[in-house]
Amino acid sequence: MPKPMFLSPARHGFRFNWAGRIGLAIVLLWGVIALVGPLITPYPVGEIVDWDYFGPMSQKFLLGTDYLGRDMLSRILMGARYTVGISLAAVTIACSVGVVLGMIAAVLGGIFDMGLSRLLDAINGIPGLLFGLVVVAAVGSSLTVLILTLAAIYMPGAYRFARSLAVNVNTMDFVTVARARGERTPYLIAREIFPNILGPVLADLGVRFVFIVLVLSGLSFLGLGVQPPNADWGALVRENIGALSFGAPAVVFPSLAIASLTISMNLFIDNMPTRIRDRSA
Amino acid sequence: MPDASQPLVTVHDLHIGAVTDAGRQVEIIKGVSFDIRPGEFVALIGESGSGKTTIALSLMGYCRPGCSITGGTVTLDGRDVTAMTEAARAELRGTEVSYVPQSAAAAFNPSKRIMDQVVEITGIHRLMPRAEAEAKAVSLFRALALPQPETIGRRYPHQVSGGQLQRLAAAMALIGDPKLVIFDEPTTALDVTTQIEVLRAFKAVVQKGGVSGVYVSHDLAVVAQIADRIIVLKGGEIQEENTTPKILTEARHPYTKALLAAVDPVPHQPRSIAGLQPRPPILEAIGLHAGYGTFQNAEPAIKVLKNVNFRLERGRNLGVIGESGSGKSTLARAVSGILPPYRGAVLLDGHELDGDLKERRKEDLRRMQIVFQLADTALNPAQTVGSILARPLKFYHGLRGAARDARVDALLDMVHLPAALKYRLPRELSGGQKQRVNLARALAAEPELILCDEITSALDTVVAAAILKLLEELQSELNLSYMFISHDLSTVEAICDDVLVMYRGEVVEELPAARMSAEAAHPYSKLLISSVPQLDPGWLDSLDQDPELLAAFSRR
Amino acid sequence: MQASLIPYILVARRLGIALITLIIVSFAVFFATDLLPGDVAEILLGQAATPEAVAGLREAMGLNQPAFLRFLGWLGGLFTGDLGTSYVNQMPVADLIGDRLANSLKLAGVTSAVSVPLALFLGITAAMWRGSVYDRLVTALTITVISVPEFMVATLAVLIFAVWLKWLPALSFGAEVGTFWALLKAYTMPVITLTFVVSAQMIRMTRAALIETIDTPYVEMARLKGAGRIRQVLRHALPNALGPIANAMALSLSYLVGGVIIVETIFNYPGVAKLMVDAVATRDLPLIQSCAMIFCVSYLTLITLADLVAILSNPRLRR
Amino acid sequence: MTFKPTNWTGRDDAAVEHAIRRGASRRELLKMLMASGVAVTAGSSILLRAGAAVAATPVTGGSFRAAGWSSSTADTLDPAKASLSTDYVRCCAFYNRLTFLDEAGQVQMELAESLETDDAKVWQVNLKSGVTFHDGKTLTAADVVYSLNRHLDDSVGSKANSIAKQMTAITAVDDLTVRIELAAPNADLPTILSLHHFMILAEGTTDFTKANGTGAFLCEVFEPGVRSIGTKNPNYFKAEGPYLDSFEFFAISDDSARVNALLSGDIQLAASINPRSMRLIDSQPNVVKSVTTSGNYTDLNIRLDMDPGTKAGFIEGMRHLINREQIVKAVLRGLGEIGNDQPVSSANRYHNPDLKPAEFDPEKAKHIFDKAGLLGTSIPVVASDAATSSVDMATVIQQAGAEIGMKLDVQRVPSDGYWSNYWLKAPVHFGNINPRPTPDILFSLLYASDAPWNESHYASEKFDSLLVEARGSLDEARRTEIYWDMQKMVATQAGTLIPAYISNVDALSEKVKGLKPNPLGGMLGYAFAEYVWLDA
Repeated sequence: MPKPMFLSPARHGFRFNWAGRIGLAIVLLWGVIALVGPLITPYPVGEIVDWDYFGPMSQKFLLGTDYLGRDMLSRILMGARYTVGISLAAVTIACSVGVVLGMIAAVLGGIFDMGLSRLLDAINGIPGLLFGLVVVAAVGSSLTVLILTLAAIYMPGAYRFARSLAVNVNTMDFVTVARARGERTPYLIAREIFPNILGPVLADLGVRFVFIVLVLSGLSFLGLGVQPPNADWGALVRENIGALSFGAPAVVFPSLAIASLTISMNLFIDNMPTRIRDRSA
Repeated sequence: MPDASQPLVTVHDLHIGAVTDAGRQVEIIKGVSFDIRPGEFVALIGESGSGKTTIALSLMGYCRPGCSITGGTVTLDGRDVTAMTEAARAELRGTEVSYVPQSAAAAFNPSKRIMDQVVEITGIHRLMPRAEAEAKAVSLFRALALPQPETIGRRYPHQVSGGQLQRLAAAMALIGDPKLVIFDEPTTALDVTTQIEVLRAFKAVVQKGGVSGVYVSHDLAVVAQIADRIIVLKGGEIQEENTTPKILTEARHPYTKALLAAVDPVPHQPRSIAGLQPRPPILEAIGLHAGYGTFQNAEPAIKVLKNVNFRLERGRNLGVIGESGSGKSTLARAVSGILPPYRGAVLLDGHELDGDLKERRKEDLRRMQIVFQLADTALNPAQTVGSILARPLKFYHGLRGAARDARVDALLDMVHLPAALKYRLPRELSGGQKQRVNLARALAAEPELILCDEITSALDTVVAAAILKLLEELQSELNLSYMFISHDLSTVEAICDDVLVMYRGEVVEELPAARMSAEAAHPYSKLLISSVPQLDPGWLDSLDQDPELLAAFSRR
Repeated sequence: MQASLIPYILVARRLGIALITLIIVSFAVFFATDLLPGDVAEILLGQAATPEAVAGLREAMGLNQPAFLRFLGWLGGLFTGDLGTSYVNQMPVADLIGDRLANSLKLAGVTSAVSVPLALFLGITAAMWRGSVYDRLVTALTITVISVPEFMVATLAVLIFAVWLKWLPALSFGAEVGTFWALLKAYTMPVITLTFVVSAQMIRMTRAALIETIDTPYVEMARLKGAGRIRQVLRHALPNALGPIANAMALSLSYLVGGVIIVETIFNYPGVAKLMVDAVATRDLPLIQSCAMIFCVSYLTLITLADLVAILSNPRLRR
Repeated sequence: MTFKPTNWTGRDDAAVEHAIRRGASRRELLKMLMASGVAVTAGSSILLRAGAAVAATPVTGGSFRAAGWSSSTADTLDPAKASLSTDYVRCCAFYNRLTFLDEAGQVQMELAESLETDDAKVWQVNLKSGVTFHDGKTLTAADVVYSLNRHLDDSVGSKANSIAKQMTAITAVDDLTVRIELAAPNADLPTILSLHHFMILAEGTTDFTKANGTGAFLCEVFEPGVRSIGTKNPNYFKAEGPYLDSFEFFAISDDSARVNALLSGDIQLAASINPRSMRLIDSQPNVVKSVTTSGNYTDLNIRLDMDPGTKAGFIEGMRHLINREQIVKAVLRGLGEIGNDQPVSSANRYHNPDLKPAEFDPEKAKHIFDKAGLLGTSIPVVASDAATSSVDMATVIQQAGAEIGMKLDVQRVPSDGYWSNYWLKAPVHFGNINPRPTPDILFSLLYASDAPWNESHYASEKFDSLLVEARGSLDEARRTEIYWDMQKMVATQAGTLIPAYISNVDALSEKVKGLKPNPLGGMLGYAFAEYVWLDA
């Protein structure tokens, strides 16, 4: 079937089921909230607005109040910025470093591949949370440290994953053709290999994002994280966990926020848009 | 024995539908009807996508995922398999009807011993005790002329050769004494010499057992040897149906005629090279050695190429022929520097090239291009045809913008593809189109020499013939030389001036293509040449090959 | 090369790689911990840290030696089973770790014994009936489980089973574990929590690996031989998916030794993870190093085991 | 993991040491003490705070499980090295001191029959007779000499080394008499000997994997960082107690896990409950709280010798920026009292009730900051979970600041290492001070020009001379007057802002009886094991 020439095929012909759409929509919603959070919070995030604590949901405080009597809705809206932001930054760093190293290792092979793989395997062996604790003990906790630590925890995994994909792609004839043409490593990595591992890498990025959200909340649980008055969702759950026994909104909603983000991300990854081969429809 | 007058299989107005990933319902089999009588061997022939395998599988009541029988009936021995439950169909499979897959290498479970898999049918259907089943399997192995029939079953699939596996798959299909055996292109993946053995074994066993057969293939010459009747398919419909001799001699349908024509291509006309001033050969190899694995004493652990010498004159074509494992593809890699030879020299236009392509000059790389067998893997699936073609233009010639776009259009035109194709991704093209793009990319470099590594092997015969024609055209237009690597003698004949016959990494003989059959002196060359199937139904039976020679050279 | 020797060579090579990794790890661990700020001597002496006292203690503890010498000494000690002496309470590190490691391994063992069969069962059955309601249910369940932070699971479990229902003890350790029943009760909640944490990924990977092999021609062939679904999956697909499944299991289970810090904290379970956290807080370097080595060794052991399973389950003996 | 400072930590040791040093160097104080005829003997009258003790008949038997909040591999049975609450609990259970402090902070005799001195320089300790160690050995003077001398041995690494140093000679006079010579007179020796570090060991003890003391419990199990189990000492020398057959002590560092363990009945006592768990505790019928209102406080320290503390008006502004009511009500959930920026709490009889806390007045603060040119600048405030509730207090102050355009950049830092890396060092930071029995100790420790923990680096000659004067004054009214003045000086001049005095809350099962609030810390000053019983 003839196609209008101005239409780029990449923009068309994707199949995307409802589960994936819902997932993406929620993830995007949180993304938007992360961006505009400060503009839509009903109360300042640190302000004690109620003498009562662990207050119930009410007209005034839609999601109740926390252990100090602060508005939960405002805190969750602001927390999105940290949870989403930190996780996104960390996962981006982890995946970009891991993927680039993985592709280089796959293309160069030999000693570089061997050495790097062993070293990162070794790092992988150290439990993430403990690694985080040691790092924070060593250099203190700041946003940068947090992001870099999380990135460091997840980089070896991303490396392993990207490397195994890239090794497969690297043996494909089109890479050989490019080599035979005289192309250098940067071109091979950027144009021949990367586009072909992009799909799985994005899916992997999503999975890692979920893990980072969870590890971040784990770190918050152990007392490391964002500076007050702000708090990421994990910290919100932690500081209000005393209210779990009454099922107070202060602990339920941040938990729901975490779950909604991670579940949606997983839904999206499991139902990524697939390109439709049948183009005649 | 069933009543010979009653058909064993009746396919009536069969429709098979598939749902595409866009959710669109398409009909891939459009009302096919035919019968198979007991003891009869029917061939389903057609190009890929013609629906031949789908029809064959439907005889077992099976459709691949995404497909379903949407109409018609398939009656097997009086029972309609389309109306059965899956459990009832499972009862049929292996006992009433069984299947010999296209690639036995893929169809054997790599982690189980062969015997376990061969006798599994008897276990599933509780046909006989294990010991009895094994004894029967061994007798089948023997009947199929398998080496060491007593012990071959103890091996794992990777420990036997492709030809043996294919025969073992036949044993697996026959162990349940089925009334119908479906052969799904069982020899396509095999070398010609092996193919002969396998075909013979099949024919012998099937004829002895009196079972019916369905033989799915795209190769008329092979089918001619084994089938009583041929059904020609295209686009999910029967084009022509007749007995084998009549199809071969009195084909009515144009598509059948095209298939017949493709089996016997027009021989290559050597181009006149007179009048040109003497120049060094465009490509010359002197004492080339290459191999894989870790190096010890400057020699690799696995040596593949041993002392290969040849000259390819400008404007001429050199064929390299040999069976799998002969080192012909390694030769292409060694020449192109992808696998640097550890000894010997490659001369391009009289000057020596560095063994490693990384050390070669860009200009030399440009002058010699390589085209791979599988266009599927040779084209980056993430890039559009346009950008695939544009890269060498930029890389070698520094072309940009409109000039480059114009050149891309010109290249597509050169390989007879519409310019609009440049917006497509490779997976949206047909096999033939992909191979044309593959070729166009090599042409983009404006080379003087193209190494073609089995570029027609994965294509349907008709499509392959068109590619060969294109190569000829391009040669005369662009003053190219080809080094043409193939396992298919007729293809080489169709395009080459000279032929190197390779065996176990060595050139055993160099022959002029036009007089190959006549001048071949080396026994291996002779064997190879005599093994190419002919369109004569009696060819296989009358073929007189020295079994010792066959055993010595086919080593599988 | 003798064909029969190939498996041994591959196994030996894999073990060799593990050993090399271990040495790299020990090097990294030693020098990374050495970089921790805060002088052990000062921390030990606390408010009583006069410069002379610090200097004396440093000398006594051998902290004045060059780091590399200390590393060699430590590495030598490791190979002879001498893990050194705790800076903080002068007990041999091996004694400090001994019981805690046993506890950790016990918990990890019980959790593995529960979660691996569970994950295999759910993963395999989901793959077997791919696309069915059951499969979707399992998939949805794993996604949910994978998405909930473990401290939520743990705290909820405590609230429900210990505080409200009073069926189970809130603390897993120190409870009377004289009888098997009591032992079972004590371990139930941490094991449930950890099973939540580790199974989801295992289920997903098992399902994915199996589906990949179910889509192969040899499983289709089995079907065309008349094999039923169970036979197709268990006899034909599963053996070939063992490698990736074992790998996924190893990765998930490696979490059970060092990654369980939250569970250890909430259930007050004295395992090595908490020990290491303590060690970090007190800058007890020999203890930190030994704990880190334990985690790395357990990780490498699991990964190597998985690789060996992959090698041995594949008759081609290649990866 | 968080390590909360215990109520009696290394810092306190130094405090005592400091007080002792000061005492020794101030002869007039000693004279004053001598003049009033100090001779502390057993049986001195005990004044209990009203309502603290509930008369009830102890029940014998039962096993008891209690959870503190911190424990680590640094846990020890060596009293010389004890530094965490768990160590003190263990020491109190397995060993005895010569003296101890009762609920009212008065010195009581334990292993000592009496302490006698004429000049406060040479002391004679008369030991009780018939006291036996767990291994059956009888307590003699040699054991006391050995135990005390250990603190002088550098190789032991005693936490109390610097305090013990003043004991220049410790000798056995006879089997039940020990002579302690001090470098200089110090009337506080009985108090010093009640420190948890000065537990009495059997002579020659070097192995601390098990405890061999004279205490109420035999050490059954000791696993550092895990738990300790004690069983009743059948030969305990005291007439009363212990009541429990056995007790187990360990730490659950996670606040809610500790509470949950209590609620589920796994433990009978959960120490140091977080205010935000109060609602849960209160909702449980079978759980009671033991609230110890004491002089513990968390203070915001602004160093007077660094920016921004040097800027005129900054401290003044901050005083008005602190919403004390909110801190007590929201942060402490009412478990505390509003503080007035000076360390002597209302529990102390020298507390100045006329001194009103600065009013919460953001507008006034804004005006002051504006004048000082501080508005719009960002001021780092260091807080940590190590200093109780400091992070929440910081957020309360931060929020008030945000509303008037005063940007306070709260930096929460790890508990681990807080006291050595941030406390006393950062320009604006939080501290946490445990209760001290007298204003003299508090002021000498925290506010004198040469005080070791001069949190805000406050220096005033007048203050220093008043301190000396109060110490030497025998006139109670005069002393009160001076202490009131000094409180006023601290409240208006120093950079230590004390928004509230914090109560310690232990939660216990209603079956647990005999746990009396102790001004020196929760869990009956760590000695609960000997005194509590389980009601049937």
